[in-house]
Amino acid sequence: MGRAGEHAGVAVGRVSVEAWIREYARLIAEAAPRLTELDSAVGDADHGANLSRGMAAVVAALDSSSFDDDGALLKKVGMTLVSTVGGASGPLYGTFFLRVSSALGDGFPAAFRAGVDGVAARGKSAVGEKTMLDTLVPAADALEAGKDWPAVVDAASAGRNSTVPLVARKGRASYLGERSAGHLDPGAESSFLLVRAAASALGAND
Amino acid sequence: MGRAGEHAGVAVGRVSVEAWIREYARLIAEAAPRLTELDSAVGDADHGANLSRGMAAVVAALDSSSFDDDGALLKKVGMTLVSTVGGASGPLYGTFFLRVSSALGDGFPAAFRAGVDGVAARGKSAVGEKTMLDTLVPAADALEAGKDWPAVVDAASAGRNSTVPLVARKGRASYLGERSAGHLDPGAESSFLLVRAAASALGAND
Amino acid sequence: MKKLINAPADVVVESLAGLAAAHPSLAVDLEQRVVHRADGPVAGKVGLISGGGSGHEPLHGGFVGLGMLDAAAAGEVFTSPVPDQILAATKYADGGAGVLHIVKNYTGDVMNFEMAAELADGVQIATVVTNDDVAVEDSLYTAGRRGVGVTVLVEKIAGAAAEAGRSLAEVAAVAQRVNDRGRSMGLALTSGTVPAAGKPTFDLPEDQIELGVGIHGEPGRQRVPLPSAREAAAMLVEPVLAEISPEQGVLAFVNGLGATPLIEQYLVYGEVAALLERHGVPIVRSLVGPYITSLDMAGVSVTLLAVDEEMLQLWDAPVNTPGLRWGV
Amino acid sequence: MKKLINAPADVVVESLAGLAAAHPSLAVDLEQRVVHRADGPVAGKVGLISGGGSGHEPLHGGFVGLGMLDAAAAGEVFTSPVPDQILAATKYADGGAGVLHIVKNYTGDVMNFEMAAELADGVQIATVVTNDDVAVEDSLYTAGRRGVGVTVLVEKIAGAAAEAGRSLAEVAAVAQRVNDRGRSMGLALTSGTVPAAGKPTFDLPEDQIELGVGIHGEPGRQRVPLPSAREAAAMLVEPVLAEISPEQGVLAFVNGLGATPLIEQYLVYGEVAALLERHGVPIVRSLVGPYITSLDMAGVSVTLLAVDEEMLQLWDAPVNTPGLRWGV
Ligand SMILES: Nc1ncnc2c1ncn2[C@@H]1O[C@H](COP(=O)(O)OP(=O)(O)O)[C@@H](O)[C@H]1O
Ligand SMILES: Nc1ncnc2c1ncn2[C@@H]1O[C@H](COP(=O)(O)OP(=O)(O)O)[C@@H](O)[C@H]1O
Ligand SMILES: [Mg+2]
Ligand SMILES: [Mg+2]
Ligand SMILES: [Mg+2]
Ligand SMILES: [Mg+2]
Repeated sequence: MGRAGEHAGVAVGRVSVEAWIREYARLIAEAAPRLTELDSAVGDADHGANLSRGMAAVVAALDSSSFDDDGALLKKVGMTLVSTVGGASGPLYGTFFLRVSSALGDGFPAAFRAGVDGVAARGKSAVGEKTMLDTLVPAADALEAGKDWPAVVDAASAGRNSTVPLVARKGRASYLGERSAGHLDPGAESSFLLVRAAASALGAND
Repeated sequence: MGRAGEHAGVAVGRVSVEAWIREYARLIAEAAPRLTELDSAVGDADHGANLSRGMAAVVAALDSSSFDDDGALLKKVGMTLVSTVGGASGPLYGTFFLRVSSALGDGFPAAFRAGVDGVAARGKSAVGEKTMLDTLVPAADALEAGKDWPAVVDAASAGRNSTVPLVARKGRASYLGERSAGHLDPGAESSFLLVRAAASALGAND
Repeated sequence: MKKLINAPADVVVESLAGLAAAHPSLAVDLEQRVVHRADGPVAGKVGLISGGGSGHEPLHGGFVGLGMLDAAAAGEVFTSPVPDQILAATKYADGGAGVLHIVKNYTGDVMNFEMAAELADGVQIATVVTNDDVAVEDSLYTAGRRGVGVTVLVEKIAGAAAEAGRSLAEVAAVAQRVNDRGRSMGLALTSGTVPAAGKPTFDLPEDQIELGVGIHGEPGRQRVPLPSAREAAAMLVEPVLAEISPEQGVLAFVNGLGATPLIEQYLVYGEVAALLERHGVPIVRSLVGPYITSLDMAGVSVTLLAVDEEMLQLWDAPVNTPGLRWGV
Repeated sequence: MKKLINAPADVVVESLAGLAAAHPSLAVDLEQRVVHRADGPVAGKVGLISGGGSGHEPLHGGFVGLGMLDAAAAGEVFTSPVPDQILAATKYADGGAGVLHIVKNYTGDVMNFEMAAELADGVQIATVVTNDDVAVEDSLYTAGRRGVGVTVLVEKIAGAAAEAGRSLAEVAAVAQRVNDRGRSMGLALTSGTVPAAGKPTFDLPEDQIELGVGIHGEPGRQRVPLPSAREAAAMLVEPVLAEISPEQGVLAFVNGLGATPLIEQYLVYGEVAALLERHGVPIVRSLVGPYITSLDMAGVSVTLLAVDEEMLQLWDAPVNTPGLRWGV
């Protein structure tokens, strides 16, 4: 974009895209122990460590570079996550930002949707499998439906919470079979933070 | 001996030598956890396991063999302990009974003394080093002094208790240096049971 | 958490530095955290690489050397390495005859290796994904069986095939066959502790085990009362045996998960051997020890590989790595 | 207590049965609990035996084979074997050129080996008592320093000397020299659990270590706060270095005590190597791994051997045992 994109519901501008990423980094750093805790229950106890390592690298990259436009900035975010996170969430969040970066010209809701589709393609996954998609897809739906940020956050939150009773079909949690039910998916939680960060950074432009 | 030996203070006879060994085995089986517990504090947590394994083998040998005389019986006890206990206490208690066996003809107090001297020789050790000798030597002294069994047991008990404040100079406990002080030596405790068993089995002849 | 480390964030790189210092036959790219043969790439030889989260040592870095891997990428503890690392490993291994990627079947590993392969232009790449853990149902509705113990056997046998000068397609084929004919199952007595997490991944009561546990401390499918070694062997062997066809006998691999001492591993091996004998399945090769571990988790896994003549020859071929060595 | 065993009383013999089943090159006398070379005794070769309490695996049974031990007697867990066993091992090892007894310096081991040597008429016996643990003061008023890590190095180097056809006196002399020029020190993060005892030998608070611990869970001399790996390396290396004269460099041996994962052992090795470099002491050979363990104790020990040319040649000579193998 490079300047404020206009679209029903939400608007997004240069400073605010960077603010979104920085706010996400802040929320991840704060939530890291909780994310790892969630991952202990159904995975391998590293989701918080993974994302906080990645987002710290992203912040370092933002601090030390300047970008021609939001697309370049988000591309850097995606590549940094791919290069520093590893595990499942590295390629997934990395792909998310790379796709958002490429589609920014179509407006934020469409770009967000492109990111979410990228996650689904990379992960060969869909809503209802107890993953980050359970948060991201309802958020994308709400954005495309022109909802305002509080409603988008609500949709993401409801999606996140929907993972609790689900039996996991993707990622490590799927190894648990029925025992995965009753736990919140760690990626659904970190994705909720991504949406919340967007709401506070980008929603300021509403 | 083969029949009751006569000597100031204590007397010992055929049935009672066997009774001594069986009573010792019973006391060891009962005390094994406590002996191992004591050995945990200053050693390697096996003294109870070692001796109960050995005395169980001794009882099995007594059950399945007959002996020409007390000397033969005690020789079997010593050899069985040497062959089944291992560790420090196997050669030490084994040597004790082998020496007692050889010296039985000189009467029980002298034979007991011979056993105790055997322990000191095999272990290159002396009273005051926080070992079984701290129990055995005072008991031998009391026996040779013609004390009655309760007095012998008292002497053994006092000797055993004397190990608590000592800094170990022999065996594993010596590795602890000053930290060995404040703990009862496990071998001093098992030797006390040996004297107590003698008192109840042999003292019956008094 | 009690560990002999400096800072949790430095565990992987500092351990790799120690590995490099201890083994002059290995070189370590500490920047990319890639272990590679000091004498590599071997011109004209198919390169073999693997990689995965750290915390499974000696896997994979300890299996780099003659007759096994050419390079290994070390991720953070229990976290797949990133594509850059896998790409770097691929380049260290590339002697011009193509590179085989040996990937344990975990979502993260598969995706990161995929991204690396997409980026590796100019190098011919084949990929084998190991998925031998029978504790996990192999269904379209899950991430599929995990790659565990068979990975060690794939690395050894495919490594020997590459050393023998076979083509990329041939090396990949034998690797695939080993994976297809091998199955594993594990159990944990205690959880390991990820340094960055600082406390055990899961808690197990003193009288229970986690049956079907994964090597990342992923809980298993079932908690059962602490079994005897004999019962434990049966719990592991029976489901594995049900999924292989050991016409020519098996390679039996009892693997310690980290904190279980060797005296117990051999005791379990004895039970496994006795059980296989009752089943009439001859053991033609064996491996006992901690080869694919899970930090300080106590427990064991059993891998049975239904071997054939070719696999045996490749298994017996010389290997010279920190973790496995014979014939040289 | 969580262990993969059947009954505590059967641990040793069942584990030996597993060892025998896994390694066709070994034979095990289950009655006497003696592991010996299946192809032994080797006629005309000096025989090497060792033995000690079980729970230190792979020591000693895992070091039986070409170029190392001829036989090993396994006592109960942490309990010296009895003279009968040592005598049986001596006979399995006796190829007519005499037998070297390698004895770790513990009161029980020394006495039982002494009694066995007294009984072994007709066999020429030499004895070397290893006593390398600098945590224990070597004084007339104690049982003396314990035998720990250097025992592995003595068995390897003296084993190579015997394999090379040297006489009993020569083999004993090189064994003695290795012992004299090697020193060790260990630390524990947690206690091990003796199966028959059923609970940890000692308790350590979460923030303390036992410095100078023995391999039987004998508490050390001092409890200190949990150090970093760097500090730990210094605590172990400095007192060891103070007691050796490494004119021609050292063999550096970082040993895992049982439950400490390899990733930490290599990390510690890296610190040890860095520290020795700062001291200007070259490392000419290294060994990293769990070779002399203490059941499931977490911790490490460091052994430094001030080598000479002859020791290096013997160290590099072929060895083929379950625990150490190269050159064959
Ligand atoms: N195939 C997939 N598609 C979408 N999301 C996935 C998939 N697999 C895993 N995830 C997400 O990734 C999260 C785990 O990330 P993380 O713990 O960082 O990686 P790893 O599982 O490799 O340790 C899960 O909670 C889940 O939300
Ligand atoms: N040199 C010695 N002389 C006399 N008694 C000794 C000597 N060394 C050890 N002991 C005794 O042996 C006891 C330990 O026996 P035990 O635990 O069975 O053997 P180990 O120390 O080999 O594990 C000590 O408590 C001590 O009383
Ligand atoms: Mg995870
Ligand atoms: Mg003891
Ligand atoms: Mg992970
Ligand atoms: Mg003992």
